[in-house]
Amino acid sequence: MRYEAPTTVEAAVSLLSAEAGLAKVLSGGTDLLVQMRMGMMEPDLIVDTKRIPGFGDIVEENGGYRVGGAVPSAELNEHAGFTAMYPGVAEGADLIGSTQVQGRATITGNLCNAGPAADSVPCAVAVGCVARIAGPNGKRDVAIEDIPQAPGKTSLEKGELVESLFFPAKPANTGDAYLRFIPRTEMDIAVAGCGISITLDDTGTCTAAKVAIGAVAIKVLVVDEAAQALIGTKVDEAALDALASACSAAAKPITDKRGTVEFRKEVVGVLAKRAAKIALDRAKGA
Amino acid sequence: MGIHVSTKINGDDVEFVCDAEETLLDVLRDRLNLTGAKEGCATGDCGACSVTIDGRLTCSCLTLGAEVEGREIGTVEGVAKGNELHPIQQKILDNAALQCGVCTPGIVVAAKALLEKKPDPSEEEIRYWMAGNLCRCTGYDKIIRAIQDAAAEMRG
Amino acid sequence: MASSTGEAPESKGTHQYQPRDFKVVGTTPLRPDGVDKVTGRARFGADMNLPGQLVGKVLRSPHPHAKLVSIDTSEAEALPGVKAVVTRDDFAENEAHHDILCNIMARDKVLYEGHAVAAVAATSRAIALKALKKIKVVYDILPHVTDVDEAMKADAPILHDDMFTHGVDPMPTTASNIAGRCEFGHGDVDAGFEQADIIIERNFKTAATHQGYIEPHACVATVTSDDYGELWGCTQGHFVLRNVSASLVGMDVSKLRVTASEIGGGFGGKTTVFLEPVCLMLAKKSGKPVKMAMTRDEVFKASGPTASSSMDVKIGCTKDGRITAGFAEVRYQGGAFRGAPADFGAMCAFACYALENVKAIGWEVVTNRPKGAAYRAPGAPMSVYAVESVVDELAKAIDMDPIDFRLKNAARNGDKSSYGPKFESLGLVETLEAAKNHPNYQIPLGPNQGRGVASGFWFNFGGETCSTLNVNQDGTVAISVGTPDIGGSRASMCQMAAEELGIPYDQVRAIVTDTSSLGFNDTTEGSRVTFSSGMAVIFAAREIIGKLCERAAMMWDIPVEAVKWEEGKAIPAGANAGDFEPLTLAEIADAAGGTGGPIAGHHEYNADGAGVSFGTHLVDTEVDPETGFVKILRYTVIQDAGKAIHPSYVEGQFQGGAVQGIGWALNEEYIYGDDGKLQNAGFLDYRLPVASDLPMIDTVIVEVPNPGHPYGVRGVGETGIVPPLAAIANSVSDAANLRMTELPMSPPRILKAIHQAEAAE
Amino acid sequence: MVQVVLSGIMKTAVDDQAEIEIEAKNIKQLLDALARDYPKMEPYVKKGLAVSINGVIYRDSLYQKIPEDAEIFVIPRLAGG
Repeated sequence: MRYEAPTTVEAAVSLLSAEAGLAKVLSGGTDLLVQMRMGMMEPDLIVDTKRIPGFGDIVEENGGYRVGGAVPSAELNEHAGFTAMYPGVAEGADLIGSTQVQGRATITGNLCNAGPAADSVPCAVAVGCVARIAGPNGKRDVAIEDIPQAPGKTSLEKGELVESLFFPAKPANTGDAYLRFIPRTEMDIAVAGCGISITLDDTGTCTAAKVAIGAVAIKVLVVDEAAQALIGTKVDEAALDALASACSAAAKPITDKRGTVEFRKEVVGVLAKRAAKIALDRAKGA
Repeated sequence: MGIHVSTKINGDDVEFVCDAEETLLDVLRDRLNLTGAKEGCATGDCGACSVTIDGRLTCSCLTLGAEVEGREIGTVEGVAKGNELHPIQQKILDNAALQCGVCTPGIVVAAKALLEKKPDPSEEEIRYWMAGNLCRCTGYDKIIRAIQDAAAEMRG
Repeated sequence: MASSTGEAPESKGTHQYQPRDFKVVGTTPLRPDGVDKVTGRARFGADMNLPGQLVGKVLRSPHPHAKLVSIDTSEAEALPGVKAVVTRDDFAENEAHHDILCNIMARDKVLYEGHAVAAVAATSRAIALKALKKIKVVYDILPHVTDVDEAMKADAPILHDDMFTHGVDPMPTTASNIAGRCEFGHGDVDAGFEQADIIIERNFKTAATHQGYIEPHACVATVTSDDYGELWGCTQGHFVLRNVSASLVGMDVSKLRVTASEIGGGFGGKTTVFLEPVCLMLAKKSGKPVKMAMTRDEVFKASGPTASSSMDVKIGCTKDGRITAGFAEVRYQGGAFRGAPADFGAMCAFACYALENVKAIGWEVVTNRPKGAAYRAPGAPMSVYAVESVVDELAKAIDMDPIDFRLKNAARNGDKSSYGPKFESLGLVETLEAAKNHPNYQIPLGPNQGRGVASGFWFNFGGETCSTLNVNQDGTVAISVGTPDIGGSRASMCQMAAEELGIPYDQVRAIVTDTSSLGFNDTTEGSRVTFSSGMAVIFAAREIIGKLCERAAMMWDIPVEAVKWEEGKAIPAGANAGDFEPLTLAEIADAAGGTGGPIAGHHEYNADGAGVSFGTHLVDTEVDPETGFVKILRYTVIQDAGKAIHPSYVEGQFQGGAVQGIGWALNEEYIYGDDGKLQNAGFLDYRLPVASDLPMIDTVIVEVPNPGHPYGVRGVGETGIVPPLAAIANSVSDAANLRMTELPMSPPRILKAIHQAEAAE
Repeated sequence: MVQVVLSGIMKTAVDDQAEIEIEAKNIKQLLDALARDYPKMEPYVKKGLAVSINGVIYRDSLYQKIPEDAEIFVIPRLAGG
């Protein structure tokens, strides 16, 4: 296995493109190194992105934030501007593993590892995050929900890597939140998760919403029916019940060592309801 | 085939050669004889291998040796200043906050990083910060008290 | 920390309890190994390296049950850098340790996923792993069984065709997975149930759990060409390890020296051998030192977890709360070989109660899982969980406070125990009274919150022990013990020696010696070390005192009978009182060269007279009715320690045991797929409790002296894990207004139970 | 003669008797006599047993004296974690 730490994104792309064997991008490495250690993956080339200028930066852009592909979640959570704008996204990132893991793990890696239970992804999806992908054919921007395809599988082409994630400016009266369920209080993979963004008008009526659920399908799901359940309402109990039902109905989970189908379907609805209440409070500026 | 790496460990310049697959933990333990960091799981779930890289707490088992070129590493061996124990080390002893002691190096490194970031953490903040450091002997009670005591002493 | 002291009953044991005013015992000095452990200098199993050492790795079966048709190692042996490969062919049959032999290296069959089939020593880890892939193993796959109830069925796949159930008369003539049946009790349970006003009968299940020590098994071994071996590694019992390993490898015991490294937790899991004989064999074959360490998934798949269980309990009581009869039938699977602790489970089930009619039956079963090892009070937590759950339900049914119910039926001095012998001295009632009076028992509960109580018991034992104390020329004292220190026992040894000799704690230093420096010592297990090694230290110190008095008598030229030892000094007594200035230990030690040479004390014995230890736990929980999540709000451990030598480490044992129990009750479990493979062989999905899961764990040390120990010490390590399973189940059942009968009470199980209870209403 | 109660797995080895009488002055004599008089007991004796004399459990002390009127239980050899 070779280890390379290029200092330009072009060099990274050409290394990834030229490798005939298995090439993997290393930013935080908290999934990759475990997979290698357990013998689940034997890459021929590892491309470390942390030496590429910009990959470790969080910068303001058009009223929103561009987060470099190698920014660890601990750093994201220390960024006062970002956490004030998108507390739900930051909280999701803050749930990835331990304090130690957060010192390395990146949202980009969480996304590109394509695990259905990735904690930082549902809320990032809900707030409309867009990934900038660099590749042999230049750069392209893609809504992040289109990147994971199935466990371990992404829509990235050979030679491509995610350079940064763009979180657009937050509309007025908008709040976000993410909740997940785990059997302990920390250190577990989500059994179910829900990220949600709610926008209100001046009268407190929901005008826009986006709901994404995790760990209940082969990838993070955007649930339009759930958003529709909120839009046009004051996000009252009836709307929240409809939201919960829509999420439970949309979930297509499996039974495994972490939870059962019935449990996941039910709890994802509970989480959606609870997350919506938090997002609502945030939208109201409470 | 080896990768040559120049780095700083506990303030001292260190050079080593490692294979691409080797983790920082492998390098510390097997090449540099710094065996304070332990391999409890090799998957980032136990925290016994905790170190700091450029001041940030992380698991050395989740870092490649090759990645630390030019970085500054802090390990448990560098926490005491000579024979003078760091308050967290002393308070762990005073509180009997260890039984077997295998998780203790990771606890020391993680708690020190917490107190540098947050001088007056609540019990809940301590518990969540330390959630990645498994201890099977103590039930954590005395560890949490030791960190609270160390925090109080360091605040003066 | 509150404390209560009970009356010391008359001693019947070998060693008399003598009340005294302690000076060092009961204080909390810093442990001698402390600084090394907080600075990273302490050397654990994997921290030792020898010049030119190789790396050893084990090839493990991917199948839960298969015939081992052939193993071809030729390609692996040909790989550059590979220095030795071992398989079953390298180990001779061994009648005395047959099961251990079959477990460390599979013979005719592999019996569980992870069963060792070969091992390699190579110049690097990478080459060793590559070599494992080049070993060709032909398996003839057999049907498997991992569930205890399934394994007992007549048509279950049979693991051992020579296993005929012990304890059934006549012994069956067809092989089965039932290794044995046992029965304990007295009286007539049928007649007892006749007298009951209310009878509750339930079935329970508990999952297998792992000791979960943070340090994986590790060792480094070297064997010279003239067959002298040395082994360094983490173990709870290096003398037992030496004897077993020497036997399996075919060495004289005297030629193998084993040094116990610092040990990163054991809880029973490091009382046997796994890697060590293999490591020695690789070292012998390669002619080089070999180091081996398990990965975490190997620890889960191939070391020894505890038993899973399936249990039926039936208890009857009168309206006023007197238990008239108790019956339990427990079925434990302990993995692929004999040894599931069903006997201890049956013995402990009703140990808290003085019953006229009691019967407990235990079934010991084998399945295609790793060979179980001891885990803290082996066998007791499960059966006590079942019994204490039904007890709780009975108390509720007759509307009686659960502590009052227990007090009404509690075993007291002179009562016949449920496993036979009369109790000589026990502190159960004291723990129950302390629980009832504890402020945590009075705190009002909120919605979805519940309170649980449970008591538990462990026998404790002593065992073969010896210890040597050497007086140094400067008057300090070196203690050699043969029992590895896992929880701070070296500090306790120093305290007891200092107490006897009358010198300060910091002038005594204890080490755990290697196997060549002391006679045989039993393993650190069964809560025996502070009791047994401690007593050896006390008696060795007393021997030293005798010698010190002799030397002083010589220096003063008076009869030794006229010298007494007080507060660290020899004092002329009787007719000579006041004639000479007292001589300190340091002064006598300094003069020792001229008065007969070095001064040492030694004691060797079978430590009998261990005192039973009872505990009562209180726990408040809150259950999220929408997700089934359980939060532990507060937790209180009350246990009889006899006499706490180092109260902080006693509290630590209470707290650690309780939290292991919390893990067992709520989330920890071995999860098997239909394929017979373990699905959660890592800390991520095995789910030990983490710091944020827990509140502070309050403790109360009760001290009812053990009449069989000069200071009254009882072992404290194991009892702490016995009550939590039931205490938490009772608390959760109270919070959610239902009855949980399966462990772990993971959120999906609780939520399902909540829905079932709703549907039933 | 001492009265001995065998519990657990061993009860069937003494033909399900609640109590048996054995001539023994110490633990070794007791165990030897058990193995001699009740051949089915031999494997248990070989594997190792513990003996309770008046409530004190002895795991290894073979020559521990047994008083005439002692209450004797033979139980499995204790182990622990």
